[in-house]
Amino acid sequence: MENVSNIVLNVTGVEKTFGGLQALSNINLQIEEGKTHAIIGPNGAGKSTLLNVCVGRLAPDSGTVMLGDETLTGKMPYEINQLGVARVFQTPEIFPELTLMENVLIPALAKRDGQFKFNPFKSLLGDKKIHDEAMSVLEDLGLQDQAQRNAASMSRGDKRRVELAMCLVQSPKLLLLDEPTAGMSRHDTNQTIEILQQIKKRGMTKVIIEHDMHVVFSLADHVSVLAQGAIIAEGTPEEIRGNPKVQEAYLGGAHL
Amino acid sequence: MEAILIQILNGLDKGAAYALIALGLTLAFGTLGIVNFAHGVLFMLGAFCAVSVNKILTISHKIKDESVTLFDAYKEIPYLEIWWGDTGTMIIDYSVPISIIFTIPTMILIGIAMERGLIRFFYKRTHAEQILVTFGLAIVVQEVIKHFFGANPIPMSAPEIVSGSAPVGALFGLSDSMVYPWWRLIYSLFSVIVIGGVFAFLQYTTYGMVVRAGMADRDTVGLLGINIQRRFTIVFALAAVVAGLAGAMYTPIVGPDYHMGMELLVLSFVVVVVGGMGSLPGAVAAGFLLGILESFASMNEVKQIIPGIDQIIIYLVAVVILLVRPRGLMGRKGVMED
Amino acid sequence: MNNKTTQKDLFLMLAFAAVIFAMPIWLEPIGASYPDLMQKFAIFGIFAIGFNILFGLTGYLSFGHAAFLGIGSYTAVWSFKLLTMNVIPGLIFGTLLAGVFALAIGFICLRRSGIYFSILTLAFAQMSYNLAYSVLTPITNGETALQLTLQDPRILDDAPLSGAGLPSTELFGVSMSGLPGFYFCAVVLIIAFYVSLKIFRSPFGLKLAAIKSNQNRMGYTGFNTRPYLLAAFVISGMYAGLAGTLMAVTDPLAGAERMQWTASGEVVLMTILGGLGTLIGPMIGAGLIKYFENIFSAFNENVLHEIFSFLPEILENLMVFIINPFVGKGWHLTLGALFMVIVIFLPGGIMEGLSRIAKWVRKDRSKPTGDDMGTAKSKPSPGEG
Amino acid sequence: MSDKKKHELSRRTILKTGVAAGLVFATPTILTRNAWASEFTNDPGSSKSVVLGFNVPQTGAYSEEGADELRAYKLAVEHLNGGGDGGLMNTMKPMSLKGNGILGKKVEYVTGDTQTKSPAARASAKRMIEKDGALMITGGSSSGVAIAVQGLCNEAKVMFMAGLTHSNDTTGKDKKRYGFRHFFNAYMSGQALAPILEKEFGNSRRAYHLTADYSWGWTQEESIKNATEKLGWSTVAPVRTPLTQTDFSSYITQAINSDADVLVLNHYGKNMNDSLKAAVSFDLRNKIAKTGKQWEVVVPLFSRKMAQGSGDDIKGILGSTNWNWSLPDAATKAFVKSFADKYGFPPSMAAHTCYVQTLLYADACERAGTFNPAGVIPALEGHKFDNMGNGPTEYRAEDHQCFKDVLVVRGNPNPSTQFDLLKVEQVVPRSQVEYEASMFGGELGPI
Repeated sequence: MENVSNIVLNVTGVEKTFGGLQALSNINLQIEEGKTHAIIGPNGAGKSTLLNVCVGRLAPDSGTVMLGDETLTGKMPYEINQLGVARVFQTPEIFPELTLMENVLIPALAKRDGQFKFNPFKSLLGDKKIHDEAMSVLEDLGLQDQAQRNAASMSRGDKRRVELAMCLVQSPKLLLLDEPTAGMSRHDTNQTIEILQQIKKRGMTKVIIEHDMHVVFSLADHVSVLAQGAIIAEGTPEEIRGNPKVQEAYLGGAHL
Repeated sequence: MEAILIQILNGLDKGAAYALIALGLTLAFGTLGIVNFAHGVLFMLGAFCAVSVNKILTISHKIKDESVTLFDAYKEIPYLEIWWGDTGTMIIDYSVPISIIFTIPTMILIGIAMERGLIRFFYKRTHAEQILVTFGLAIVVQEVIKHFFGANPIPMSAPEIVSGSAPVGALFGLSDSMVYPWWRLIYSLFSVIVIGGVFAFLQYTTYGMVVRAGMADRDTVGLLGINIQRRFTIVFALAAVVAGLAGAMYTPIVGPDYHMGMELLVLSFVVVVVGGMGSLPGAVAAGFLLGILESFASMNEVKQIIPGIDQIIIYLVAVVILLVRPRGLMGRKGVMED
Repeated sequence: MNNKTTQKDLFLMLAFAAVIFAMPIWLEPIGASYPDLMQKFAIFGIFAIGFNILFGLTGYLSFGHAAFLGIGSYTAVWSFKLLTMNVIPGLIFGTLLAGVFALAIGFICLRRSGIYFSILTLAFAQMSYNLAYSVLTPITNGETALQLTLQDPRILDDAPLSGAGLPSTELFGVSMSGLPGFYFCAVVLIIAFYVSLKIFRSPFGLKLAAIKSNQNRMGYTGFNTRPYLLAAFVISGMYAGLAGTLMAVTDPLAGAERMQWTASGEVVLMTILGGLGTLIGPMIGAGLIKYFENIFSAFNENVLHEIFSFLPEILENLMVFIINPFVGKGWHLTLGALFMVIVIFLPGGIMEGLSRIAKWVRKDRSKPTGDDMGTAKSKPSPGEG
Repeated sequence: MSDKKKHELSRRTILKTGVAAGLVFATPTILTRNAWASEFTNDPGSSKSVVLGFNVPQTGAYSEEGADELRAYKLAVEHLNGGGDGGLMNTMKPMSLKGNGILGKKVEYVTGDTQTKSPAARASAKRMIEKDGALMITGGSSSGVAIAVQGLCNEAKVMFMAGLTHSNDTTGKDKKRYGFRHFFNAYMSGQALAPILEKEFGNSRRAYHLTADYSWGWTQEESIKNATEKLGWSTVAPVRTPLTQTDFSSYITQAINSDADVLVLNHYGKNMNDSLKAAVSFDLRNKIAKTGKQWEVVVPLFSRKMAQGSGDDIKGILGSTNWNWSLPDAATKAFVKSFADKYGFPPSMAAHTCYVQTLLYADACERAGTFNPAGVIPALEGHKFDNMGNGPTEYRAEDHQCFKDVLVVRGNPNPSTQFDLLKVEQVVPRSQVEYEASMFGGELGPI
């Protein structure tokens, strides 16, 4: 425990039941700064529940979630975001009626203005700094040419990139990705992996929930395996690959 | 005690009307996901079915009245009376109950026409747009009715035999002065039967089962390969019939005019919300409950304590319910609870 | 790019002001250049522009905004009765009081969204209306409507000469009826439009549009949406209050009917008809509906016969027969039908129609998004959050 | 329709105003209302025609009354312009009308919808004054609306000839110099009904009032209360009901359970149809009250149209009315004939009062020789006339209220036709219903 200061997200003893169903039991997770941490597990293992507990959508029955020194449990999603947690959804959650530029401007404004700022007489167009900020993120993701395009008209892969841009513009302490390649073509998936690898180079801490082992093994530094609401194994991708317990419970002996 | 009992009775018939309208609204909302601002108009059309039947039955032979010299005045004797004598008179006397036979098929047709002609194009649109288009439709239908029937209320009467009041006071061993109009009792009873009929239909027929399944989970039912379109039409027609019957039978209580539906619609929406959007038993219970509450609030004793309470009680209840228990009295958890 | 848009906005503002001030000229050929109607255009324009800030930007459909209109009117008339016939205090008090009520009602209603929000606002509006009609009659004068009397104190004004009639509303000596009244409303309208334009172009406005687009996302993006919605609600409530005070300015009488939910429905119609979420659309919608209401409802058979007198008699009679149900006392029918047509075929309202025509005209050089009239780039669909 | 010269002038002013829009507030007095108008508002000048504004409810609860009023107005215009059989122009005395319009100018008219709402009615009247150049506004079937429009016309200095309005306030506390009312009022109803109520029901009755909650209802309640209490009756409870109420069962049951024995319905139109219906369905009329006396219902103001809306319920009920088509005098006969010839059925009392008002205005213009209200108003003030259906009538100068005989009527138990719904019980002479002009306060104000 000598490197406590390096732990970004600290989940301790989180329990959650729905009705009689134990969705999460005694979850403990430490995620180190700069690392990409993957959480894998079969359907219904509780991955999404865990993520929702982390972002404040669900309140755990017991246990705490800490971001650095801040307690996240009991906070609203917007408060948690303001503390530095950004999230990418399983199906892209963007602002379909707005342009890409506006999609990215909004989180940039959230970062700058906080959870509420009443500035109805300030000109947005006159604010060059924030436009530049947004544009540079769009450029990073190769979307600069489409900045004035309506988000609704983009392909699913591009929407995912927009959502990533929306998260990145906030330079969060922690980025949570819920199956970022779900439902994507092989091409789009590879593209996404590439982008995520780029981000990795920036040293951003990430938690990825993923099904696709290809994605997990190309990105993750560390893997936790969730089954029936409990963590059954933890380790580097290689360790997990070789862990018979994991193969039994989750992979069902399938090839890796 | 007597005052309380009589106010419960007073609330009963209005509650019955609320319940019937709210039932249809909920049915349409729960299965079709339609927020129908034209539902009040269906109630009004039902009432005008009764009016039309009465007008048809009393088509009269006109005899010039020679005693009036200033203009052509006529004495009117209904043909039915001329042809069938007392039997004809009796038929005319019973025109409101008889109109039910005519109201049901008419309302089915109107329901089908409305659903096929307009509503179905709005299943995928937002609630706001549904509200707006049905609001427009309501205005149009009202104006058409006004064009044909005029703006004034049309007096309608219950059959002679039930035109008086039931001595409920005497029945319960209370004061003789406590009476309650027969027709209002009949109306409450009738609404219970209609409500029972709707529930039985939903409970025991395959159609009903599909409808209930649809209310529980619309998307899945669509996937089952059931002809959901036709079911939707039938549900809408059913909602129309319920509203129409409620309207037709209401005519002897308050003379129908073209605007009567709109007045009840806003209240009925509130009733639906109080009962729980998408909950049929909730709509019925809330209808009766609010009817009775409103009746209590209009007692002079209550008004002296809280002036104006009779005017706002229903809305006040709705606001409180929405804030403390957004899914309504009987709404399922999670149904539009946001 | 930025400069260009700013220039465009400046041009839009100037054009808007010019069009509004020139109303007496260009409305004359269509018989709408009389002061009362032009005042109505301006007043309902303000109401609709304000309503659009809530409904158009955030997608929250309120059925209760007429209540704020009524509050504005009542406050202004009371100001005329108690303080002075000068319109400025009435204007300020009416707008502020409407804002206070909007804050209270909005605080409660905004705890819900979607149709629940609509019904909550409806409930509040109906409560205000019913109370104004019954127990609040000492304040509202009920059905008879609140009016000026000779006995009013008007403590800030000089005592009237005995035998003088009722004083009229004034702005530092200029009577506010007739044309000057219209110009006063027009100035207020232009300021109101300018404020709306600023809001549309501000980060605040963008956030409101984002709430409409995806409220869920807004939460995970770090915004507490409720204060934004409440701010929009209060702003639009104050616009409604302002419109209400102007109604009292041009005609110092306040009736409870203007609080009824059908009056709230009217502003919804205006906004939708013109183009939801567009800057200029609601103003157009308001103008059209008021024009129809005043001009169509005044048509009678004689007027129709006059119009079609160029036709052979049988055709003339036929035309009158066909059109008669839709005008005069039947103008509601026209309104309802027009409204259905718009919602069904042109959900973006007249503004969408215009941009479709514009696109069709210059289809060779079409651009992906070409709404230069300053829309919030939002199709008026996904409505409530 | 309106004068060319005025139009051009106004356009020039408008142009100027438009261009100098920014300066509007700096140049106060020049541009105030009617800066271009000549002697008086909407002076027809040398125009060949004049415009009258018929402002009636075409939508809403009173729209049937409104439609009948409009029929009467059209008939009046026809007669004024020399068309038709002339109607009351054949009987009216004294009469200066020549059947060539008014002062030789053809009469034209514009119509508007009051929606029975004060603001809408005022907007409509404003349009008539500002756009159509109407010289006189008339109409209305609700006192709230009449008072509101009368106020507006007074400010605009345009004549207002009230239609159906029965509140004491119209020519009482809200009277205006430019407003005139031919219709009777609530006080007269009370005075006319009192003796017959005493005769029929005795003088120790206990009355329960249900009152429409607005100007007219309040004054009628007060008038009936005062008149009956003078007989020795007592008033159990005056209960106000909102105008929007449709189901009166709660009110009726509370009345039945009170210790009253006469139900007074201060309701008009649909309100009255609904409340009476509730009373009848609770068997009130066949009941013995707690006082041991037979329950009775009184509807102080009712019309044939209302009786039609109530059907059988109204039979035998006492009330008062301004005029009924079945009156035997020659003037009534002439009017009914000319109305029924044109429309196929007899006119309502609302139609009668509106027709008469139009003729009276036209006649006053003829007598004054001008359309200027400064001349027309004095011509109407204190004017005495006869043979217009109500016997000798006087427009009292002090409050612009017509004084004439009042009819006490009863719902006809055996109607011979669908129009024969009111039976005239008694024609109460003018002297019995007269009162001091100062009684209801108010001030006419200057011309």
